[in-house]
Amino acid sequence: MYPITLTHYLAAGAFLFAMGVVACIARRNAVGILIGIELILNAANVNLVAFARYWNNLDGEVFAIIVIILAACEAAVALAIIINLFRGFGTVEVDYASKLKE
Amino acid sequence: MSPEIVQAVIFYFLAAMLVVSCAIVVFSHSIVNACFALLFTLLAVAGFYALLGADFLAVTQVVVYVGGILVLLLFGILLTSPLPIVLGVATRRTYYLAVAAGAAVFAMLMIIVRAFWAGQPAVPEQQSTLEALGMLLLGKYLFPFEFASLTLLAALIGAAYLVRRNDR
Amino acid sequence: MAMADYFIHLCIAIFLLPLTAFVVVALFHRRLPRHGDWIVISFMGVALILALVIFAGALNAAAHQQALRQHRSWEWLLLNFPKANSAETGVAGAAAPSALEGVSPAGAVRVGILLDGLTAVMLVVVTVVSFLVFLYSSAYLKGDVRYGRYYACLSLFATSMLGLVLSDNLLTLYIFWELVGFCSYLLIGHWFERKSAADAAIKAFITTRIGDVGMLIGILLIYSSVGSFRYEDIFRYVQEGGMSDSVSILGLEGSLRFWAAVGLFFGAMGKSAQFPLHVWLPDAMEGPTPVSALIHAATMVAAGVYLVGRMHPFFPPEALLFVAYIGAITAALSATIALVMDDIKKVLAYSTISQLGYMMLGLGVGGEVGGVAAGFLFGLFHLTTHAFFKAGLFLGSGSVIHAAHHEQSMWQYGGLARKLPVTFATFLIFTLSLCGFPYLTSGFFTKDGIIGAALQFGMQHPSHRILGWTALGAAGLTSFYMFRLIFLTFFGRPRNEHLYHHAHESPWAMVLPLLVLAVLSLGFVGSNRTFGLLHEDSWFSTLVKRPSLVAHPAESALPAESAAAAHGMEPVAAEHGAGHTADSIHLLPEAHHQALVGSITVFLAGLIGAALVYYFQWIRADAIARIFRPVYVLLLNKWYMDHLYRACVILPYLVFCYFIRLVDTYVIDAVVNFWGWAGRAGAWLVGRMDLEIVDGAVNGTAWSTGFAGRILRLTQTGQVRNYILILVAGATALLLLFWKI
Amino acid sequence: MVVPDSLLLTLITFVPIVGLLVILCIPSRAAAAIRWTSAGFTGIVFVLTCLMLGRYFALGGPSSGGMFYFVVKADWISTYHIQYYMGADGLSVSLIFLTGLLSFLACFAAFGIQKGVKGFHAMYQLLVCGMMGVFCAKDLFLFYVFWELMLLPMYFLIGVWGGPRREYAAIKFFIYTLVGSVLMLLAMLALYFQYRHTGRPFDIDFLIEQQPFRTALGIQQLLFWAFFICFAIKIPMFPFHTWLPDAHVEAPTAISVILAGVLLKMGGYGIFRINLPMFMDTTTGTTLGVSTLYIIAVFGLINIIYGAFCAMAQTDFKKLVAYSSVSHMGYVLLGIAAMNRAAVNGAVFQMFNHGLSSAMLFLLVGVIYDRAHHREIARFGGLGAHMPRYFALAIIGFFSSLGLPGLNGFISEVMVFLGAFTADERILPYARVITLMASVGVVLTAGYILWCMQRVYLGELKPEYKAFPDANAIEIFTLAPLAVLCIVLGIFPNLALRVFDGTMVSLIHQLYPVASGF
Repeated sequence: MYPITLTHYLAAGAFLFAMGVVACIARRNAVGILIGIELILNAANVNLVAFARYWNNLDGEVFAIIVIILAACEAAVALAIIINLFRGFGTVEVDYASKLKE
Repeated sequence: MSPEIVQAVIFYFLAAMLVVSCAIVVFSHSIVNACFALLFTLLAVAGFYALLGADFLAVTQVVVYVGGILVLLLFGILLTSPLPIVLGVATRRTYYLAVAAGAAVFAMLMIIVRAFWAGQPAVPEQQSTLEALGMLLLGKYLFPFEFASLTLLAALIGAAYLVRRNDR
Repeated sequence: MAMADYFIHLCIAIFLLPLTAFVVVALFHRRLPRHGDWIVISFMGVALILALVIFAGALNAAAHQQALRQHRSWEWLLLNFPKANSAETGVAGAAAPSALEGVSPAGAVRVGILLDGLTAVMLVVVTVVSFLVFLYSSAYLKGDVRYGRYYACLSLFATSMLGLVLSDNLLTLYIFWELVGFCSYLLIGHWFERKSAADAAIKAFITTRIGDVGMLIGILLIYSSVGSFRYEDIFRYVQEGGMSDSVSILGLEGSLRFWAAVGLFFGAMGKSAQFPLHVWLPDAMEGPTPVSALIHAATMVAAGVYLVGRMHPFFPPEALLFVAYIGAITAALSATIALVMDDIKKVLAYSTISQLGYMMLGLGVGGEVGGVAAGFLFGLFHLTTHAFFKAGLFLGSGSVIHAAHHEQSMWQYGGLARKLPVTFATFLIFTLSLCGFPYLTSGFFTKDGIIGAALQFGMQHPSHRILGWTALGAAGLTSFYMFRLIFLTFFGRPRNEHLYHHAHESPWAMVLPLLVLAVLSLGFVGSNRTFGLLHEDSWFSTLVKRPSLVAHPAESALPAESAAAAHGMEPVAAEHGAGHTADSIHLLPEAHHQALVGSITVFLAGLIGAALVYYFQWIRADAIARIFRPVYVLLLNKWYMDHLYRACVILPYLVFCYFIRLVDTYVIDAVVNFWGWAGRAGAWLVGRMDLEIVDGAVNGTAWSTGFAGRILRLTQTGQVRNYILILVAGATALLLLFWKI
Repeated sequence: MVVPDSLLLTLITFVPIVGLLVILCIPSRAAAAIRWTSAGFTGIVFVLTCLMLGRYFALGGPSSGGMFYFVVKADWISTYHIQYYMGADGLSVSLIFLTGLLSFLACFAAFGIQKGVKGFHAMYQLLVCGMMGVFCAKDLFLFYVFWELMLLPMYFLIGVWGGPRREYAAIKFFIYTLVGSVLMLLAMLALYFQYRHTGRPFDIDFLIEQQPFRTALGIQQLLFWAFFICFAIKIPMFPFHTWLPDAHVEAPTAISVILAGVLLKMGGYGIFRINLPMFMDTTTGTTLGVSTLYIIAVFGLINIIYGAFCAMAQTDFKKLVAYSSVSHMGYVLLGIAAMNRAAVNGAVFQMFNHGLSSAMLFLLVGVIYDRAHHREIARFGGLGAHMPRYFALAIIGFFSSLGLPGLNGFISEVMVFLGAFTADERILPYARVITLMASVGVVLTAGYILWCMQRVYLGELKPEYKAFPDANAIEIFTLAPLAVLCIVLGIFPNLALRVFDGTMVSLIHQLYPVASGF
């Protein structure tokens, strides 16, 4: 059995990232897209922390904390927008919203 | 069991949890289900952090993501989706496209990862980084940290302003 | 010398008095009683007294066999390299500035005041004429709309003119030279509501400025060789053999000194209205008549003569010959035009040009090498006497015009002698002086001296005999047209009864200057003390000496003539002993007699001719005009000089300007605009590609065609998934491209 | 001293930013308050520049031989070795003073603007900051930043508050300047990568000391011309001049004043500050086998003559003045090329004088444009008699531009002529021929200026202008100081010459060391 190396964590991050991309593309619901973005951010965080450990340099972890903070901001604002969107259009389907714009 | 084995076991367990929960998050027809699955994904990531010795981050992950963002998302879903809660996955064609794109991204990232970081030695056993992290955050990175907190504050105020019911 | 500082301070005071008056009047003339004319006049009066003090001092010094020569200078303008470096870095070919008085150790150009006999004389001329004209103007321009401005300009003019004669260097001379031109511009255009006046002002400024370019080039040449502007430095440099390098311009070979001198003379030609740059002066008569008297008869136009006189030692013989010929041509040409002019001021203007030509001729033949010393002296002397009687003539004509309610055509006058007795009497004196009435008038002596010098020059250099004869002929013409003027204006039957009826003698402020000038035009001014002609020095020749640069008098540079000159001169000089050396101011007896007889003869001939035609009317003027019609038309059109300039200079110039403008707009700017257009076209093309190819490849569906048109809208579809897909596809493509899996 | 020396330049540069913030805080309704605040802040800047001039003399600047004063130096972006490095020598001091004066006076000329007062004055303050910064900066990157900073407000000031074709003019100005900036940026990058390892790649002092690419003259020449074209566009040198007439014609009066009075000087300043000392081998050597200075002199000659011809043919009053700027800036190029004390001092003095006289001319045009709302020269006539005070100022302005002795323009022109004519043939080949040809410009200048004056001011008063009032107090206030300076500097030119003479002499000695035999 191989020991757990950096590559493993990076693979996990890559998987998370790919799934985030799929969610962003496949979901029509705005909340779904938001979830996808959260996944992508988490993927980045996993990589950051893994690298930080590997290089024994805590800067990566600081970055991860800041990413989490920004994710929180983003979630708050995005949900506010989604709610407004819902109020305006009665739906949170992004395609519909974009069609209205024309 | 040697620590490596324990570590490996925990890692693979977390990885399995991640894969399954992630799949549900992405492919589930119900947005609520997706949200709950996201809980496990996030927990898995928190586990990774703990495994990597980033205990503070693990805790933060749980508190902020699970306790904050996820709840926020659920509220968002409940507030916006009329029952029955359907999820909106796009047309079948888009769906396939999405999966293909995801696969491509994954493949691509894996290629890069293997090209650069294959065969690295095992990640060493870690001590807690809490103290060092604290020093960093309130020392070298004080300004970005404070700035981030300011951003958070601004975002919260902005969000509150945005969802304020318009009386007109 | 004890009086040194004292005189220099007087000079400064003379300069500053009108300057102060100018500043005060220019700023406050609206608030001052009578627009402040009394300030200008009284300040000028004080300056006049100071000038007379200096003049008396100079005469006194001359009586004690001393020459007045004082100098004071100040640092003014940083130009040269500081002395410490000058030896190494100095300008090519320049003498070490340490030897130059006109440059300070710090490398600044020094400018200052040079007071010598010539300056003293010029100071008196300028202040006397200025004062009288200022006084005269107070009556002539009474009630004018821009009375205050007029006096401010006059004052500025006096300042500049005094500065010009006080300068000890070419740079400040050039500055004041331009400033007097500027004042002339303002004053010619005094009544600028009249288009003709505005046109004349511009013409005067531009024409003289063309000459000034030549002068500037001359100054540049001198400065680049000498490294200083001061007369002294220049003379010394030339004396040491500087500026003798041969330079060929337009196929003409000449020394650097020659070209510099010609350049300077170009400036003089512009300012002193010498052929072919004389065309502005007749038009300048659009200005008020006192202005014509002051600027365009007595002082400013004489500045060119003054310049040649001041720089006379610098002029090599070839350049002086050029000066002499230009002077002779000008004298004759303008005299012919004056014959047919009807406007009283135009006649006087052409007469002025003609007399300026005489002065140039005198200076031209007065060269130190192979020339006639008397020519130099009488050239400048004629400047002095001419200033008085020509100013008088203009003021007199102003009196007539004033009386005739600004009618200027002589054919509207007639018989005015009875109505304007004082004007007539003084006018007659001025005319006689101009025409050279023997012995009783100042003009006779000086003009006779010039003619004599020209004749003597012809004797020494037989191929240049024509100069003397031209001068004599022009004198006859002068006599004719001046008496034509007199007869038409003051004699005969009034041709315009109404005008005649209303004519009246001018007020005292106008008459008094006439009387003063009349006195100054009498013979004693031009004569020597004993009234025995030219046997002893006149006051002028005791004050003004021709500066000498030549160490060895036998050296003559006049090509081809040098041998003849040497042979022509020496025996004669030997014959007449010590009194007639090459440097003597006295003429040879032959030349003197020829000039005397000749000028009296032509004077009488002109007088009689004019009387026959215009007084007795035995010969009808129109009959002559009919017989010599082509000549008459030629003269009436002023030798077609104006037409020539308009057709050959002004018109092509304007056409070229518009051509350049077209080039600028349609060639150079068009290139710029083309690039702008090309950029836009490129952007459009890229936009199209984005629309048709990139987008089509991604979606492949029909709706993309619905977005034909703007790229901007296309990118804002809100389809997040499309962006991500494109991103992924692009990243994959890049990876495949570069990774070579 | 009230202000410490090291703070002076910083204050001069950034006081306008404070002004900008203050103006932004004033509600747009209070137009008068905004105008006076703007004037107040430019006034403060002007007072500071006067203070600086005084300190410069007090510190012995004129006799120091090109030392820099008021130096302030601090790290700014240390990763790229970019410093906040400012300092002023005689050249900077004189131009900073000019900028202070003109921005103060032009602010009053902008009082007539009614539309978007707040925006205008905010932009104006930013512009002042940029201009000052350019003249103060001693770090190449800082220089570039200010250079670009000034571009932005200028674009908006022309594009929003300009005449009918303002968008076209603004974009043309912007693109032209941007092209130049790009060249400068590329050259700066080349310098950066060459000297990154030394840790001072943008320090102008250091670069001058190093003489970049001494051993690779081809590259040095490339850099020289990249910088030169950037500055030549600003000057503006033929054939890069066509933005100028459009920008001038469309810009509001105050901006035309700044444009002609200050912006054009930046080109000359840049050449003196960067081109000549930094690339000495190219300056004193050849480009493509032709003497570099000779090329500059020929373009200067073309500017003089070509600008004069173009000006003569213009029908628009402002365009005429704009082309006269082209002609006058040619003297600057000619002076630069001749490279001796008289010529270089003359060139700097010409920049200063042109700043005064062209500012006056644009203000003068502005005065009648405000009344007549058109600028067709042919439609004017007889204004001189009708507006005597204005006419008196106009005479001084126009004749200063014409180069009448006794006014400042003459001194600088004659210095350039004298310098260029006496230039060493080894330094500037055919110097005499070029100077002789350029001297024709004197007549051409007289031609177009007098003709223009005649058509506008002389002749009979056209009836439609009967109601025009004479210049009012504000107009006189803006014009009179310039007129007085024109006269004073015409009579006592050493007042100005002493400020930058030492700097210029040391520059020349730097380029042509005494020992080299020139």
